[in-house]
Amino acid sequence: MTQHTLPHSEAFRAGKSLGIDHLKLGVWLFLASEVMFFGGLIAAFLHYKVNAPSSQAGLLSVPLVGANTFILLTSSFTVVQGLAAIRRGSRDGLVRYLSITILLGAIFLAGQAYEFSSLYRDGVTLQSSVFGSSFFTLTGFHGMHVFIGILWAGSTLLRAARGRYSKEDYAGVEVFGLYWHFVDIVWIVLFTIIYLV
Amino acid sequence: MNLRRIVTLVVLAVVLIGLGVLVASTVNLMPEEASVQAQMVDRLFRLLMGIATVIFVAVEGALVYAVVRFRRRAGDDTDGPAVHGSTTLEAVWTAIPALIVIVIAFVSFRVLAASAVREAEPVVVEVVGRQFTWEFRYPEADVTSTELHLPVDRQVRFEITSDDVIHSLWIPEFRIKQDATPGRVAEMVITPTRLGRFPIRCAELCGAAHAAMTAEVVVESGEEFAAWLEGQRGAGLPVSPGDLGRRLFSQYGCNACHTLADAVAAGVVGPSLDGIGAAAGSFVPGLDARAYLEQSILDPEAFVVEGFPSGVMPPNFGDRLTGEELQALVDYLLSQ
Amino acid sequence: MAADTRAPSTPRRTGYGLVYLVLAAVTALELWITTLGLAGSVRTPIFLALSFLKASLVAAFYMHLRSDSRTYLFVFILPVAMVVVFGLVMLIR
Amino acid sequence: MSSEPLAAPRPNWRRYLTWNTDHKVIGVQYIVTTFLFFLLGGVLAVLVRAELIRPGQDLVNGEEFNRLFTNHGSLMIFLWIIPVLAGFGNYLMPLMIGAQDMAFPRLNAVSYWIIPPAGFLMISSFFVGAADTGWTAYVPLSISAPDGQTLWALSVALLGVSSILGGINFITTAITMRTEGLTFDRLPLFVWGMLATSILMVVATPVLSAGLVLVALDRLVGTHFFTVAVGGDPILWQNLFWFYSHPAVYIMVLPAMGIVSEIFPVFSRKPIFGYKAIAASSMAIAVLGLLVWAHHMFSSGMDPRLRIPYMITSMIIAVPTGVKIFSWLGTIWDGKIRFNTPMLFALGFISMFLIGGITGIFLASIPVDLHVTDTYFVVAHLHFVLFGGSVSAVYAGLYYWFPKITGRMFDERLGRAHFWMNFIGTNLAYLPMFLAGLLGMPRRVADYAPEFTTLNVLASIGAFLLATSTLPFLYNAIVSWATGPRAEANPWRARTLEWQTDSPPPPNNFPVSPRVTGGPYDYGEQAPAKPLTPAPAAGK
Repeated sequence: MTQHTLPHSEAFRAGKSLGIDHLKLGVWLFLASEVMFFGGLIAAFLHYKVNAPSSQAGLLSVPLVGANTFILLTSSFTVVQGLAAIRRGSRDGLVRYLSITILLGAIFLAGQAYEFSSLYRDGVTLQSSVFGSSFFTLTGFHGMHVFIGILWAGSTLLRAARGRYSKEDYAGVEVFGLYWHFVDIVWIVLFTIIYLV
Repeated sequence: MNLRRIVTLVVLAVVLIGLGVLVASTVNLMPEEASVQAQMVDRLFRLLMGIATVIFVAVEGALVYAVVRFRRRAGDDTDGPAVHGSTTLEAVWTAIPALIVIVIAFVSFRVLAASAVREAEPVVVEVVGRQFTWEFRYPEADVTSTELHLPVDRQVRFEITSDDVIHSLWIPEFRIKQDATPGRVAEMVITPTRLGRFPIRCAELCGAAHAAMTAEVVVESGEEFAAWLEGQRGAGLPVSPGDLGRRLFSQYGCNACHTLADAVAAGVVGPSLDGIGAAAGSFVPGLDARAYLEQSILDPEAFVVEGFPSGVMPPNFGDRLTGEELQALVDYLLSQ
Repeated sequence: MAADTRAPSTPRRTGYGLVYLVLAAVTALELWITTLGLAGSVRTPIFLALSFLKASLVAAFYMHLRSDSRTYLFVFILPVAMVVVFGLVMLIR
Repeated sequence: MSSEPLAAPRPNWRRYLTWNTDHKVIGVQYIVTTFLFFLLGGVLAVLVRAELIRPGQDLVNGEEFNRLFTNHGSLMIFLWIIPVLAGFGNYLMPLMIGAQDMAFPRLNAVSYWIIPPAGFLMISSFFVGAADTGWTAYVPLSISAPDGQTLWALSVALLGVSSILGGINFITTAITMRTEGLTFDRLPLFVWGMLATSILMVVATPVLSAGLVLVALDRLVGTHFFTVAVGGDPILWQNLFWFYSHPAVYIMVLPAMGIVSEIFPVFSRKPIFGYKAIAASSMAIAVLGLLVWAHHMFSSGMDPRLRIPYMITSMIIAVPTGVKIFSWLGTIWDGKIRFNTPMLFALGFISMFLIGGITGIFLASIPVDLHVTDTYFVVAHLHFVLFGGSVSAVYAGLYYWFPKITGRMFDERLGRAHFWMNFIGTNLAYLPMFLAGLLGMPRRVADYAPEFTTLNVLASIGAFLLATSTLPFLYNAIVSWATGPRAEANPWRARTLEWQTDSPPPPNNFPVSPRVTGGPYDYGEQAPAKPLTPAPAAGK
């Protein structure tokens, strides 16, 4: 292998030629590992749903959670609207949509908290049955991810308010969006396997 | 390739395969063959040994040959030939192993199917694994024993489960192994072919006394087996309380962990119980021998003897022993 | 790794809006089906298909997998496929 | 390399003890830290073999014995082999692809700094009743185990996070940071190995994390995932565990295969034989490796119908593995072999890994597996793969890149002594175990039937020899690092990029970004190649 004189700025050309931004690829790989983590919890939940069915599953309230699902879907929409806004160069648009996203995320968590507490009142707890254990663990970890998403959205919001991001530089917003949409997709799956099927 | 090279290869191949056949037919690394299934497994094992020998000798041989033949000669600082590969060769050494493993998989499948064939009216034995003892139940005869008795040349169906953690029933001479998993009943069939006594070992780590969780299988003639079952049923009404206590002592697996000469027990996991009757009263002030023994059986953590691990003896004897059994056991120990 | 040089495109907002409407409609449809009291054997495949549709829409449009480099798609598909395999195996006791 | 504070040649050795984002510093931090855990795990192994040199429980009791081998296995797997190979990846990948650093330098430092506390956590569990349920931690035994089991789960989960972050970093680096001209068909095979391993780290590790969460919740919160009485299922844990822990074997072997693939061409002065096949087989092993996990559960009572597909996939993995071994033979074949220490260990790798590979076929064949699983046959098999295989390759790599990392040459005589002690010790320690297992000795027992005494004495002697064999290595590494003769940039006349810069490399790796114009293994006089003897495949 021979060497030729190239300035360091040229160093990463081969990678760039794939049109791949390394921050974005890193986040996608992180999401891949998240898929597997939830995959493990989901497999455990399904294993017990099929092999150790519990009457407690009947206590779930589909309408309430259905409403919550709408909220989360909407929050994904506001996130892409925010991204579109900053791509147009409108930082105010980004700030506005991010605030709505945070609000929607908070409402979703409130709804989940209400669901959990009412289930506990009906005697469905982490310790009440295999169903209780796997249900609260699975949905709880998703809720935790929504919470982290809210924090991430908040920090993105602050940076935007401080004048970060622009028409050309919106990678930070985009990768936050990837995470948020992933959490949304996980919920789409959980909603189906826990409440609908 | 020139003729000389082809001949060399053919000769090499013949020698190797011959060697493989030789090893497969002569070398025996397995214990005694005591069941129909063992014969099947060993045939498969010998086949694998033959193939393994060929591969092993071929590769290690080529390695040693290359190391000797192609070592750098002193003062030679040139490079070797710029060979980057050979599609033919790579195809060959991808295809041949693929072929071999497909054959092995197929044969293994056949053996697996054959060794699991169910025969009419087998002897049914329910096996329960417990820390750290095996319990064998004969539902038809309503007999329970810690020693496994089987009639020769008749299929046995084991229904294996566990009371606490995962154990694994392994009888090397039968070439079978099946985990005893709590909450599941696993079935396994075996047909003993040889009279005699063979060891039973627990093969899944099950706690501090895992190594001590052994038992014996006695393969005997149909008549002897029937007689034994009869005798066991009779044993329900013991002659003297001593006999009852002695049988309880091994039935509940005390013998797995404790030494007690009278019960021919030599466990080393827990303290020796020789002479316990005399000593028991002196351990805890204000507690007489009987109370001390009862409490030690019902609540093993109450007094853990110096130098022995705690948390080893199962805490559930209170539920498993009936009141009479507990009394009999304590009486028996006091008499020691 | 697919060496794919297509640069990320900028989908129009209406694209996002349309996807949102579909997602909302499908969810409404799902909730409506729950009220029909269909047999599980009928319900389950319908729900699985619908949720797969929703998830794919979000991934393809909101996460730009449709227009972005295939490398990202590969990175996302492999684990999803593995989860499906693992999940199916775990259904069997 | 064990204790660089004593031995670092340059005054600025302190940077190895501080937060530092230079991939070369982090690589050394990984290697040195994990080597200390390796020594600790070795001490535990010596104690285990000392107890087993005689039947009867005379040195430790059953419970203490369980703690010893549980932590031996956990240290060796989670705190030695997996992270030390990540250390090699950290040090070498950016150099090999002509980059200045990893894609995420700070994340890289984070992945390292998770390891010391995680290791401390695992060791400290000895003071609260150490984990004693084997590295497999089967439930329900591990639910009722002492508190140390919780610390163990926490430690393993942390190491999993470190591993996942590392994998993300490696993949991103290999894809986006390659210098100009370094196309995928010119990527050094070690980088291919790290790439395949990283895929497994990212895809398989989180499933174990999920399983550990369930165990921890059962132990701490009182959930019922594994409470049999209310429907909990122990087999669920086995699936979650092995979905990670079988790929983990490939996580521990693929980079090792990469290391020897770097060494054979250099010391045979020949191009690697079948570059594409070796690179492709790494990927094939990675993907297949995700589909074989349940072959560890043939005797578990899982649905019998399921066992067949797992037997088949497990068998098929032998094919890409064989391709690698034959390609290495093809590489040294007709070469001009130099027997420096790295080459000795690489050759030892082939000869011993082969035994591990062949016995793997026995274990994949269900009827035979039902006899040998959970016996010393398995113990022997996995040690031939992970010690005769991976650890030999790690030693080969440590010697091969020692001049690059330290800027000094090691002592060849000591290196050879180390190799022969290690080679003889490995075979003496593990070959008898195959026989013990076949004849009826279960694994993980503190006591055994007298008929196994001779085999166990041999194994113990081998183990003690292995323990002693680390002394010449330690002496060699420390003294050579401090006072060894200065190494030139490229002492082995190798062609990969890491050798095209100073030893040790400057902070930015290369004075100017290299532009790659050729393959990494273009050795050999360019004269028309002689026809190649297909003897490596001849036997079959």
